[in-house]
Amino acid sequence: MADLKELVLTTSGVNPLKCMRCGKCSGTCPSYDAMEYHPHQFVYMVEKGDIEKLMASKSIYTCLSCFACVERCPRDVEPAKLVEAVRLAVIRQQGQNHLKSEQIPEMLDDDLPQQAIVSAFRKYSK
Amino acid sequence: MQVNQEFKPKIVAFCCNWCSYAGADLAGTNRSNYPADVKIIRVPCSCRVNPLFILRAFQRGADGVILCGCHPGDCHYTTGNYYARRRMTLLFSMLDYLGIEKERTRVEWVSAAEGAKFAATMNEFVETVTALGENKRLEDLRCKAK
Amino acid sequence: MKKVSRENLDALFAAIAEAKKLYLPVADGTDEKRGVKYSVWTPEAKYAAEAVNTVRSAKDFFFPQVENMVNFKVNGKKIEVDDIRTECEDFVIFGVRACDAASFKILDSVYLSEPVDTYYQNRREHGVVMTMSCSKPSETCFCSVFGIDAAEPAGDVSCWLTDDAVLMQANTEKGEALLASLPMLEDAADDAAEESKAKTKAILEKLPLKNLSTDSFGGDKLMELFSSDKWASLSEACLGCGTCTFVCPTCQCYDIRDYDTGHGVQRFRCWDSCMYADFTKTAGGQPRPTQLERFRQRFMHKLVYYPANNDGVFGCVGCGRCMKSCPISMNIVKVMKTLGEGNA
Amino acid sequence: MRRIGVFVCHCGTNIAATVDVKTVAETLGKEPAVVYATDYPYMCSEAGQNIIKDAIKEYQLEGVVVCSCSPRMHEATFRKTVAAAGLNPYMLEVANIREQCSWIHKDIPEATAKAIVLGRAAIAKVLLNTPLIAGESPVTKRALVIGGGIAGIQTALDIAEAGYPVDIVEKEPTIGGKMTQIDKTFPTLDCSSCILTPKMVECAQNDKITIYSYSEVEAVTGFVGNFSVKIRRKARFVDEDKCTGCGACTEKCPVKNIPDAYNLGLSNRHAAYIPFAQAIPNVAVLDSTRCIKLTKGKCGLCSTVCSAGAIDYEQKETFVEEKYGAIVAATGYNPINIDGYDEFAYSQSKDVVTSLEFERILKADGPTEGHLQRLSDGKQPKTLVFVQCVGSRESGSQHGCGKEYCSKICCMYTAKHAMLCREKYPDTDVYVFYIDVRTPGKNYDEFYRRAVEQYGVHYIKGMVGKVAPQSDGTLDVQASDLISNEQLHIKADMVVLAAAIEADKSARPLATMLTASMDTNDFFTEAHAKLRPVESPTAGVFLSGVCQGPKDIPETVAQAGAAASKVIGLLAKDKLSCNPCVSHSDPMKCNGCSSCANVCPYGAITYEEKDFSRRQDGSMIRRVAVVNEAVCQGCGACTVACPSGAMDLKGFATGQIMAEVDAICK
Amino acid sequence: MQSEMMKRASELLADGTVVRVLGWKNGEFVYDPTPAVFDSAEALEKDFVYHDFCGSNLSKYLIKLSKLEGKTLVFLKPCDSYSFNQLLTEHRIKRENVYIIGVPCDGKLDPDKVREAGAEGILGITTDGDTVKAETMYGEVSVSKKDCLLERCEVCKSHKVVVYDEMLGENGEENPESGRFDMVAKLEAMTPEERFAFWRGELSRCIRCNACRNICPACSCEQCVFDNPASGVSQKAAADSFEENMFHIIRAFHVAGRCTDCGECSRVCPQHIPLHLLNRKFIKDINTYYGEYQAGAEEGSRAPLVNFTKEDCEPNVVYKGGSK
Repeated sequence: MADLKELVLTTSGVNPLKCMRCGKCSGTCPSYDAMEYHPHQFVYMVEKGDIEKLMASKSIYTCLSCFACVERCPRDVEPAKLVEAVRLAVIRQQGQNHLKSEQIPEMLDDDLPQQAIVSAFRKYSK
Repeated sequence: MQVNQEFKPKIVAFCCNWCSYAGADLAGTNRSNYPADVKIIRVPCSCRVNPLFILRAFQRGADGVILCGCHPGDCHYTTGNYYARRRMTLLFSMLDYLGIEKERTRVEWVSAAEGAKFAATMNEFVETVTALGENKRLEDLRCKAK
Repeated sequence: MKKVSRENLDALFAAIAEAKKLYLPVADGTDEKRGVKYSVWTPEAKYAAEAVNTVRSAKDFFFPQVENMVNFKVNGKKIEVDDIRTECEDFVIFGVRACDAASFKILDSVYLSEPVDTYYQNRREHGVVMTMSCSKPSETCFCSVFGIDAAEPAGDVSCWLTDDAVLMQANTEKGEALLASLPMLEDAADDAAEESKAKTKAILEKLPLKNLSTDSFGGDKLMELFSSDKWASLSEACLGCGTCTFVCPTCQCYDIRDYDTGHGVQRFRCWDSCMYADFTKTAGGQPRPTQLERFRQRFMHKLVYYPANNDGVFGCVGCGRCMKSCPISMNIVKVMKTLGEGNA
Repeated sequence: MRRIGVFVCHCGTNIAATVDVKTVAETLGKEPAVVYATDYPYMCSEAGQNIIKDAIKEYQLEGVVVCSCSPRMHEATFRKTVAAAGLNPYMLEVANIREQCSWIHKDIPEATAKAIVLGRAAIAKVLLNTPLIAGESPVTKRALVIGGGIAGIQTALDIAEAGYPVDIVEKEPTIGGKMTQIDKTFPTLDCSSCILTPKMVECAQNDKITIYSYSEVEAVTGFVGNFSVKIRRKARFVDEDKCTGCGACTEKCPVKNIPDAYNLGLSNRHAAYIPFAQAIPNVAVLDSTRCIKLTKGKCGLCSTVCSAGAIDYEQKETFVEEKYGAIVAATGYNPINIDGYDEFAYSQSKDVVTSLEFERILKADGPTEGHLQRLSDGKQPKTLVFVQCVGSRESGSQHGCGKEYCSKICCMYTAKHAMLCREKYPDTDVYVFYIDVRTPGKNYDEFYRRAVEQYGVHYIKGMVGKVAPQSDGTLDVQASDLISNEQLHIKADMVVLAAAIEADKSARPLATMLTASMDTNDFFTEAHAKLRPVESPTAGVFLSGVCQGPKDIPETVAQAGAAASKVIGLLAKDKLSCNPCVSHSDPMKCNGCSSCANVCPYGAITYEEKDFSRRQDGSMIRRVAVVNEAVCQGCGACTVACPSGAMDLKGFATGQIMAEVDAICK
Repeated sequence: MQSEMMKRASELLADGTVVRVLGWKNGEFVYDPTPAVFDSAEALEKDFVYHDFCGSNLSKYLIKLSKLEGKTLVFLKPCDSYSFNQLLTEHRIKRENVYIIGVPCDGKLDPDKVREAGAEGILGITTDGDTVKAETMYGEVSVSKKDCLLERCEVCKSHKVVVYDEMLGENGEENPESGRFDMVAKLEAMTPEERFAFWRGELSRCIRCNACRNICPACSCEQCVFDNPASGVSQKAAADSFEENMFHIIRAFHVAGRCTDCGECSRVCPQHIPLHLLNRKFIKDINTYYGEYQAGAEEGSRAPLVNFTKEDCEPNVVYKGGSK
C-alpha cells in the first residue's frame, strides 16, 4: 500500500534508495537469527512497499533497537529507524483513538514527563 | 510577505569560467533541473565581477544576483576568489545596511565537479528570491516600464 | 490689499490646496538643522515662516533638476518617438523670498525668449508665485546690491507677515484670480503692510554686505576682467563640485542625456554645472580645460556676460546660498571683492 | 550598427527537443543589429561551419553569435570558422543553449524563451567585441613530472623518448612508488618488481631524464610553455655522487628500531637506510629525526664505515629553479587510514591487515620474506577472510574517512591475493566477502572466475559486520550471506581488508600551486571528462595515474603515455599564441595608485612616469600602470581593484558584461 | 597657534626650504576661511588664518602642488595627516616635495551648528575656552563649544598627527574609544525596513552636487567613473531613486579600505546627509571581518580590499550577522 510506505518513510526519515545492498546491517545484527526478515531485507521490503508483511512479522519486535546497523551502515540508511517506523505504523493501524486530548488534564501530575505525553499522543491517538 | 504564485524572479548568475561555469555545464550534462529564471554570465574569474555589475543587474530589473567561483584555494588564477570574497562580503553588508534584502545577493563556491551543487544552489536561490518577491528596494522604475 | 489672520492661515492653505497643488517652505524632515525645503502642503505641514531661505532654490518648480523630454522605443529594427509632454497641473508656491522671485525673471529671459523652452513655459504658465517679505535676513543676504527689495517682493501675489495676520497684494491677473477664489480673505487697508516693510528695511540696513559694490562689473568690463590675474588665486581652492550652481536660483545650464532603459530610450535633461570638468565637452574636447577657466566662466557669466545681454541686469540675486554651502567657502562675494579691489 | 549573424544549432535533438530553434532564430533575427539568422542541425559539422562562413561573406557580417553547446566545448571551433571567413576570431560569441538551457529545462516555451534571452545577451556582447590579436610566447622545451611512481616513470620515459629533457621530482628517497611494494600483478600474475625495475633503471640511465629524488615542488609560477618551478631538495646527508649504494652504513647504523615505510611499518629499518634493494638512485639516506649524530652530535659511525666518504652531516637542503614548458602531475595514491573501523578490529589485532600490508607479507623482500604468516605468532593461517570495499562506496559519516567512490582496483587484487594463497598453500580456506565484484577489463572477469572455479575461493555476497578477536587467537568474522539469507560466523586466522585508496596528500597543495582544479575527493579535474582526460583545465598541466582518479597499473601506464604524448605535442611547438583577453590600462584615467599591482597574481603590472602636459597646466608627469600582456593571464582582478575604471579586460570588458546584464534583465 | 604657524612659514620661505605655503585664508565672515596658497611672508601676514573654523582637509591639494617645482609647506591637522599618508601610499603625492608641519587639533567648529543654536545673521564669532560667542544682527548668542563641533570632531578617532617634518605644539594620542561606530551599530540594530526608510529619507535629499566626492581625499581619480560615459554608470543627476543609492554605494565602495574617516564628506554636504555613516560602515565591517585597519595610519599599508587571508570569512557572514 503506497500510503503505508509513505507513512513509514516520513516517520522514519529514511531513504531506502540509498541502500547499496551490501548486507553489512545483517552482518552486524545481534538478533539476526531471531528474525524472520533481516535488516537488509527490511530495507529492501520497505523500498518495494511490502509494509504489510513486515507489520505482520514478529521480526519488528525482535529488533533490539541496538542501532548497530545504523552505526555500521556505509550509506547512512539507518535500518533500525525503519523498524521503529513499522512498529509505529502497527500501533496506528490498531485504529481506535485510545487517547483524547480532553483526557490529558486529569492524567497530569508533576512526575509525568512532558515527553511521555507527547509520545503517548503519537502512539495512541489517531 | 505576500507570495505571488505567478511571480517569476529574474536571476543573474555570474560564473567564473574555470570552475562554476564548468559546474553549470556539468549540471546540464547531468540533466539536473533548475529554473529557467537563472541566466548565467560567464566571466574569467569571480574577481572580474565588479560591484557595479551587481548593482547594474538590480537596476535593470534583476530580483537576485548570485556570484559563483572556484572554491577558495582553487582559483585558476590562484587568488582571484579571495579578493572577490572580500569585495562581495562588504558589498552585501552595505546593501543590507541600506535595508535591501540581503537574501537577494549570494556568493557560492562551485567547482567544475559540482554540477549537482550548482543545480541545488540555483534551486534554493530561486526559491529564496521568489519568496522575497519583486525587487522593490533597489529598482529603477524606468527600466521596469514596458 | 487682502489679509488673513494668522490663525486662519492653515484654512487659507487648505482652500488653496483644494484647487491647486500648494508648495511652501517646511522643515526638511523632523530635524530643523537640515534646513528648509519646499514641500507639498498637507494639514500637518508647518509653514517655516522665519527661515530666511530654503537650501534648494525655488527654481526647481520651473526648471527641475531632472526632466524627461521625450522617449524613444525600439521596436524590432524601427525606432518610434513618444512625445510624453502633457499639460502641467496648476500649482501655487507660497513663501517665495524676493531674491528667488527675482531669479524667475532671469530664468524667464533665458527660457521664454525665442526659441521658447516649452517645458519651462508649460510649468511657468501653470504656477502662481506667492512671495513673502523677509523678516529675518541672514548675514549672507545681499539682494539689495542687485536692486532687489526684500520688503517688496515681486511675484503674482506679494505677502507680508504682521504679528497677527498675513497681508496679501495681487500683482498680476493670475494673482488676482487666486485671491478672488479665496473667500476667507478679508479686505485690508492699502498701507497695512507699511509697518512690516519698515521693520524689514531697518534690518536690511544692518546687513554686513549691503555695501558690496557692483561698479567694477557689467557688460562693458569684459576684457579687463577676463584677463585679470586674480582668477588664479581665486580658483586655486575650487574643487570643481557643483554645489554653488545647484543651490543657485539663477544658474540655468543643463545637459541633455539619453538613458537606455532596455525597453527604449528616455531623453532627459538635467542640471549641469560649469564647474564640472565635462561641462560642454564635445568631441573636440573641453573648451575650458582647467578649473581656473571653469571657475571664471561661472562668475563672468553672472557678472559680465549676462548683464551684457540683458540691459545691465546681473545674473545674481544675492540670496547667499552659495556662501553657506560652498565646501571651501569660496563665493561670489569674495570674487566681487577681490576683483573689485583697486577698481572701485 | 554592426551587422550580426545568428546561428542556432539543434545539436540533433539535444537542443531542438526542448528549445524551439526555429522560433529562436526567427526572434533573434528581429533584433536591431541582426541581419541574418538561421538554424541548422549541427553547427559544428563541416556543413554547419560552411553556413557560417558563407553568411559572413554574403551578408558582410561583422559579428557572429552561435547559439549552441557550451563555449567550453566549441568556442575554439567556431573561432576558427569565423577566422576562415576573414573575420577576427574574437568577433564571435557563443550562447550556451544546451548545457545551460535545453538540458536543464523540460518546458519547451520556457526553454525557448530562455534561449532567446541568452542569444540576446550574446548579441549585446558581440556588438561591443573588439578584434583581438593573440600575441606569442616561446615554449621552454623541458617537461617536469611530479611523482616518480609508475605513472611518472612511464610519462618521463615517453617524453624522453621523443627527445625532450624531462625532470622527475619524487618526494621519497627513491622512485618507484607503490608498485615497488606489490608482489604480483593481475591478471597475469607476473612479478611487479620484475617489470618495474627495468623501467626505473632506464630512467636513471636516460640522459634526457633528471631524477630529483627526496625532493618536493616548492613554488610554481608562470604559465603554459613558460613555467618556472622551484624544487626543494631535502638534505639526505649522503652525497649522491659519491655514494655507491654498498649499504655499509645501513648495516653499521646503531639505530635500528624505526618503522620501515617500505614495509608499511611491519618491520624496522636503521636510521641510515636505502629504502629497498632496487632503489633508484641507489643512495643511502640518513633519517635526520633519528640519526644520533644529527640529533645529538655523537656517533658518526656511518661516516667511518663509508669508504666512499659520501656521508655529509653538514648537508643542507638546496633549491633548484628550472624552467619548464609543461608539467605532469603524477602524485599517486595511498590507502586510507582505517584506524576508525573498530568493527574490523584493525587496531586491536595484528592479524587484521590491509591489502597493501598483505602484499608485503606475500612479497619475498617483505617482513616475512614472502611466507604467508600471521604477524601475531608467525603461524601460517589456515582460514583467511578478505573483506572488500572497506571505506569505498561509503556515503556515511560514521568513520569520517570513507570515500563515496569505488576504489576500482580492490576486486582484482583481492582475487589475486585469494588465488595466490590457494596456489601456494592449498590447505587454506579463503573467503571473500563482497558487495559486488567489479571486473571490467581485458581478461579480468576470467581472472576472477579462475579464483572461484580453479582455486576454490569462497565468494560470499555480503558485507562483514564484525571481526572479533577471540581468546584462542582466532578472529570471529560475523557476516551475512545475502544469497542463502543466513548470518555466518567464520573462525578466521587472518583477515585482509581492502582499504579504499585516496589521492596522495601532497596533491592538494600542488594543485593550488599549479592553479589546477580538483574535485571534492582531491583528485585532479580533467579538462573534459571524456574528450580531454589527461589534461587539466589549466593549460600546460597534464595528469597521469591515480592523481586523476582510481585506476590500475595497465590503465595508469596507458594514461601516462597519453599525458606524455600531449606534453610532446606541446613541446614540439616553438611558440604558443597567448590569450589575447588581457588587461589594459587607459593612461588618461589611471591614477597610478598601485591597487591593480597589489592584486595581480602574476606581477604583470608595472608603472611608468608619463608626460601629460596640457595647455596651461604646464608639465604634468604622472605615474601610470602598464600591463605586460605576455604575463597577464586575464583574470580581471585589477579591473575591479581600479577605482577609476582605467583598467579593463579585453574580451570581458566592463561594457560587454554590462551589456549582457542589460540584455538578460530586459 | 596662528602666529607661531606664520612665523615658521615665513622662516621656511625665507631660508628657501619651501617656495609656497598651503594654509587657510581669512574669509568674509569668521567661519568661512578658504584653503589658499601663499608665496610670501607679506601674503601670509595679510590673509593667513588658523582658528576653530579651519576644518577643511588640505591633503588633497598636494596631489597637484607636490608635482610643481619646489617644496610646498603644508599644515596638517591630525585627520588631514591620515589622508596625506593614504595618498602617499597610493603614490599620489611626491613626499620629497612637501614639508609638513603638524598642528594639534582639539576639534573644529561647524558654522551650521552655531546657527542652529539660534545664531542667525552672524557677524562675528569668538571662542573663549569652552564657550563660543556669536555676535549676530539679532543679538549675542552663547553656545558651549562641544555642541558646535563638527560631527567628526565629536567622535574624533585620533589627535595624533601621523606624518610630519616638524610638529608645532604637543602631538596628541589616538582615541580608540571615540564611539564613532555607535550610530552605525544603532542602524545595524534596526530592522531592514527601518534602515531602508532611514536611508531613503537621507539619500533622497541628495542633489548630486558632488561636493562629497570632490572634497574627498580618497576620491581623487583622474576621471571619476560617474563622469566617464564609457563606464556605463555615468550620471550627472540622479534621475531615479536607484541612481541616488547607486552613487553613494559605489562612492563608499570605491573608498572602502582607503577612507581615513576624515569626515569631510559630511561636513560639506549642503543637504546634511550623514555620508560618514556609509564610510564608517565599511570601516567597521573591515575591522570586524579582517582585523583593525586604519587607512593612512601607516604609509605603505595594504588596503583591505587589495589584500586577503585564506581564512577570511565567507560572504554569508552577512546573513548570519547580528542585524536582523
